Amino acid sequence: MSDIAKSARGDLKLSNLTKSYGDFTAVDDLSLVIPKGSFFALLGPSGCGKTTTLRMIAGLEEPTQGTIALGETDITDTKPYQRPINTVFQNYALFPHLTIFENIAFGLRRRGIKDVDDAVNKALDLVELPHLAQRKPTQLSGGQQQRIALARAIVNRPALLLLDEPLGALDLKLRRQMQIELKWIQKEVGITFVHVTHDQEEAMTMADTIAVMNEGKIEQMGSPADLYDNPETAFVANFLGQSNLIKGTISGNDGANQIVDLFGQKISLQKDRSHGVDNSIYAGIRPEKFRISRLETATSGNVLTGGKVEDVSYIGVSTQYQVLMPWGQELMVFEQNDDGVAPFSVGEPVNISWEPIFTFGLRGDEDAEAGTEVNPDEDLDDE
Amino acid sequence: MSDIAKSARGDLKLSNLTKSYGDFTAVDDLSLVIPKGSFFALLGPSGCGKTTTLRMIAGLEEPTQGTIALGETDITDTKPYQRPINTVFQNYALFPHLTIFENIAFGLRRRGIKDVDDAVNKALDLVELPHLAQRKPTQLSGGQQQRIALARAIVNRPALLLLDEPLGALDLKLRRQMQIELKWIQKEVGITFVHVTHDQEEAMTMADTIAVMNEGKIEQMGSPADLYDNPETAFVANFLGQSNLIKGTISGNDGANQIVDLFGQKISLQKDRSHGVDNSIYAGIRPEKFRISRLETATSGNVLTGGKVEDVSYIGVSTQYQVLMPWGQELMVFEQNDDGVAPFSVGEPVNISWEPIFTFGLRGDEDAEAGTEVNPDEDLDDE
Amino acid sequence: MGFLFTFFLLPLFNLAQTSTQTPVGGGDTGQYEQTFRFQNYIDAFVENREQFGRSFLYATIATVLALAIAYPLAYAIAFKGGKYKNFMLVLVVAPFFTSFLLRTIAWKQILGEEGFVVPTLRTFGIISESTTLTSSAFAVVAGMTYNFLPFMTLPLYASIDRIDPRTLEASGDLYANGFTTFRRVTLPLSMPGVVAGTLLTFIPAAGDYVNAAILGSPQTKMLGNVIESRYFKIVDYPTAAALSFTLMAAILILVTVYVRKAGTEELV
Amino acid sequence: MGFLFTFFLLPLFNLAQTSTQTPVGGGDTGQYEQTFRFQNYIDAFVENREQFGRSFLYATIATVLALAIAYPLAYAIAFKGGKYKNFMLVLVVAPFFTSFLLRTIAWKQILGEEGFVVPTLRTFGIISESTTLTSSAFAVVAGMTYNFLPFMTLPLYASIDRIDPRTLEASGDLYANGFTTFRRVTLPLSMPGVVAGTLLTFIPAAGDYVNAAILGSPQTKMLGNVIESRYFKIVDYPTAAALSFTLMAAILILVTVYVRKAGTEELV
Repeated sequence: MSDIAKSARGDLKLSNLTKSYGDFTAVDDLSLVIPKGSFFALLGPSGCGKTTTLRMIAGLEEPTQGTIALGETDITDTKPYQRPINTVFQNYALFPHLTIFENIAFGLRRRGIKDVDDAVNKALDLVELPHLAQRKPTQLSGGQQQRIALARAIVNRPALLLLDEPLGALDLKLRRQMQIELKWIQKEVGITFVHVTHDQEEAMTMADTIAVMNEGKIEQMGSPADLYDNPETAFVANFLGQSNLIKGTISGNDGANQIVDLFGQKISLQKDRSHGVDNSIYAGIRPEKFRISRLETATSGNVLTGGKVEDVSYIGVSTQYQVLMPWGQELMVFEQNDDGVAPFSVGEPVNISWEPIFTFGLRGDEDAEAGTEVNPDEDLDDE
Repeated sequence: MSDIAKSARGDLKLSNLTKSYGDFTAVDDLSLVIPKGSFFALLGPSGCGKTTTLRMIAGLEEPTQGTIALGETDITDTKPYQRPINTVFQNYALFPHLTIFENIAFGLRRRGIKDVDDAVNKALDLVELPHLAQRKPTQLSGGQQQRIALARAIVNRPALLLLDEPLGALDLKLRRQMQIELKWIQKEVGITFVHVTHDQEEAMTMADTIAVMNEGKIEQMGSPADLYDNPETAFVANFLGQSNLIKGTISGNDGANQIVDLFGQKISLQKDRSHGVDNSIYAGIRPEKFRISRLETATSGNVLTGGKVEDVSYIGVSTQYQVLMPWGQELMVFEQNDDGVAPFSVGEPVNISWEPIFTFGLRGDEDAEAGTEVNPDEDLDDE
Repeated sequence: MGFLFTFFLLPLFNLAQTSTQTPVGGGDTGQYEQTFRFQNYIDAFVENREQFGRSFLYATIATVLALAIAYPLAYAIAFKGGKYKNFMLVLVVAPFFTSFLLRTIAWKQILGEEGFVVPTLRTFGIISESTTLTSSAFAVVAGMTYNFLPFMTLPLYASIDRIDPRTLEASGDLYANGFTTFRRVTLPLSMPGVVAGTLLTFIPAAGDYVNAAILGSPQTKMLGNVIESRYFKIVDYPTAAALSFTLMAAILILVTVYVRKAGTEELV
Repeated sequence: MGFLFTFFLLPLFNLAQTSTQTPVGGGDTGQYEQTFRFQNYIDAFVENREQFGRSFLYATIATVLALAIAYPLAYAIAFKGGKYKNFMLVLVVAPFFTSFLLRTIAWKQILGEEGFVVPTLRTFGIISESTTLTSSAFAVVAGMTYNFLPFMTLPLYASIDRIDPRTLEASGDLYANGFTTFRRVTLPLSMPGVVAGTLLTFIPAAGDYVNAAILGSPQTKMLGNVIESRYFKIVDYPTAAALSFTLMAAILILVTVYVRKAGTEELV
């Protein structure tokens, strides 16, 4: 191992990191500290610059500007093979000509370690595939390849492990299981993980801290609960889960709360959850925070009346409603199927209520659709 | 179009359909009627025989035994090109040498239709990609190819449209959107859809009727709500969503209910939701039906006491708990994050309660793990 | 890189030089000097236009025959070969481990009076008692077809083997019967192989002289034979070089037109 | 299918037949009868073992040289070629549209007293005034290297072009520097191309006679020359056929051993 690899341990620090391709700026003046031992997720849509950032950290792309440091050591100008950083590539990039054992041993052997058996076998145990040591990568399923790619990186005990959409090629059920395992493995080995993904549920399940990226910049950074319950921009509100954003105006104050007028109906909003709002505002509420009720049922908290059920979609765990409000907007409501109450039917008049604490306020001049687009022109590999 | 194609309209009827490969029986004596105009899903894990069934309906595999009829017409021995049936293939199978327009026009031209422009353009409009008519398939993203494959099949107005995991290659968000669109398109065109998938959420969102297949046979068939709320076997309970199955014995009767003893605690179970149970039983409850409560909180309905929170996982919309019960079993509990109550913490003692109506009863000699396996040895394309 | 390309192109420059030389006045046979006489090209072409035409005619027929034989063979190996694919490919290539010359001579014997083909055909009355098969255009074309068959078969196989069988299923699903599926899907999708195979067959066939020398007669002489005899017998280097360049240019032009027509640029 | 394979293998049977014939007692030169004399093989081998050894030696050297030249070329085209890839491949193949004979003769001129290579080398004192390059083993090997270069370059290119660049990135990520990445990842992954290229070069090179005839001397005669002269000059068909079969068998054995060693069976 190079001297750099030995000395460079500690927090990862990106300072003013920029990457331009001609006129296009993929990563725009990014500064960021990722504490040692944390599980950090870079979340964003295709083309937001998250993969470019990852590749600069790995040394596979050269930054146009800015520096990358691990602990006290500046590694900006070092080669990939000099960095104590390993990567789990998006399509695994296993060596097709080597056995699984030799794939995992590759990094150890390059660092001149003679007796690799113990370390490799431990890594195989960690990913629960010790019986595949003598197979070739093409004989493995996608899920198995993913685990081997992880073992191949972890066996080197790097200061930093980069994961580039490592679960993107797996199917849903397997992905959920691997999310749990990855999180467990990270706790087990204590290595800093930097995880790049466009799947918000994946980021929320696994990461301690999430940075939401958009167009080369970080929109918001924080714990999953922070980001989900208190998004600061429409992009974050829409990209991380779903949101109902209702246009309104601030009509007064009530202690720690602002009073918001939504098409004539008043609701309250905690001031510390109101972001950069002046007069015009988008009041945001997550669909699962809404409670839907028949007109005769008593409601408390914030209430919006005059709704009509437009669509009912049963999906087992929950039922999803589209409720048409008097001002023409359709609101999404998720109700968990746990109370034995008969579901509402299409056309039924309903009220909607929620705990005031769940309201968040966004600037009224934002694009309420930001981050909602599902663009069929873009696929996983586009970036 | 052949005479068969013209006359064969109506319900699809499979009678004693069997397909064997040597010793292995892929589809085992399957009988089934799919009503005209319905959206039918064949749901099951890889290798359950669902794709083989689909290919026999399409005419791409010959049944070892049994017949296939459309309306009054037996089509078992006809060639694929004689059947008024079109397929959306798993990996789309678009013709790489033809433009999108010619891909869609292919079926019309083969049937001798001269003026295809109108029909093709309408199909392109339906899938919202009219601007791509002159592209080649390789220039399209996965989502776009999926839509074109659909347009290519629908433009022929077949009596029956077969969909073979059509969304398997798309990423999560796009898949959810395409589910809604497919459902909408099916209503719009009124063609019978037979949809093969291993994704239970996909089947529940889209289909009117779901048949759950396992090892070449249908385990249970019904509406999504029927299957989800009242599964008859452990396989269905576990494969379609998640279930907590608790071992117990019948200890008495109470009108329309059975009293079930679960490790010394009594709960009630509706008799019509108890399937083939004698004395030994698995009481099943879906994780979202459970309510978790602190010891001092009053609970109603069925109650299990003595739990301890083992794990808390916040995923935005809901929080998922693992609760350890006195008899050593961990129960899964999903709580929607809508009441503003502080989440429970690891180690906290809790009770669990639920509406008795949500309990279902399975035979005590079943394999409680059936249908839960996530097998990393198997991938999407294995079947 | 530059050096490597030079290495590749060096002989071409040399040939180009030679092609415009004229005999040294009063020198020995085979002594030439550079005079940039481009008339060499015209002279060479006019003098040998018959062999020129024959070269292209024979090469075309041999290419078409090779395609007709190799396509079903390649199709069968790709789609029906299963685990014997590689073995069958080895069988296709095996004869070509022997000398080109000897293979051609073997054909001469097979088609000769003492081979079994002629007596068989005569017995069935397909050819008359006086007809022979050797020393004929038929024998030359047959020999060329045979000798270049692997160059046709291998690219065809590679191309057909790459066709996704699901596109053929999709074609059947979309009301196309077997023949229509072949014409509308299989054949267009195998065009890269057809183009590569026909080029790899046609180009060496057009420049060939061995087949015509062994299996042909003076009436079936091809351009390759002229070039060879110019060089070795008459020691007329400039004419040989000029003919060689003319042949190369003609092939390049034909190939360009053909590739354009076949539209592989879109397929690649 | 059966018919097609027969067509491929027919000349082999014919050659096999010829190889065990003996001259007709009292017949003309060139008249033979079938006597199943397998001694023909031993006689032919013993008589020509020197040329045998030379064939394999020259072919091996030419193959190694071609590999050394073609690998960097193919690597550069595959990884650095960008949108000029196809153009570069055409440049590599272009010279081979001219006659094999003429290309070889061009090398004779280039390496001859009047070419520019010899005077240049003499000027720099690399070769002595009396050293010539033609009519030597050097010239034969150089000619063979050149003539079979595209057969080496194209499969190498195909193989290198298919390497996923991410596996090279992964190697760098796993502490391998550029040279180690080449040795441990790039080279092993391009082995199918190396094997295919060396076979496609070695096999025709071992059977070649044109290069030795034009660029060599009587001291550099290869087996191909013996076969040719047996056939055309001495009209000794059985010996030519027996030699040809012996050569084919030797090549097949060598190729099998080589392919086993290179372990492509695992790679395919």
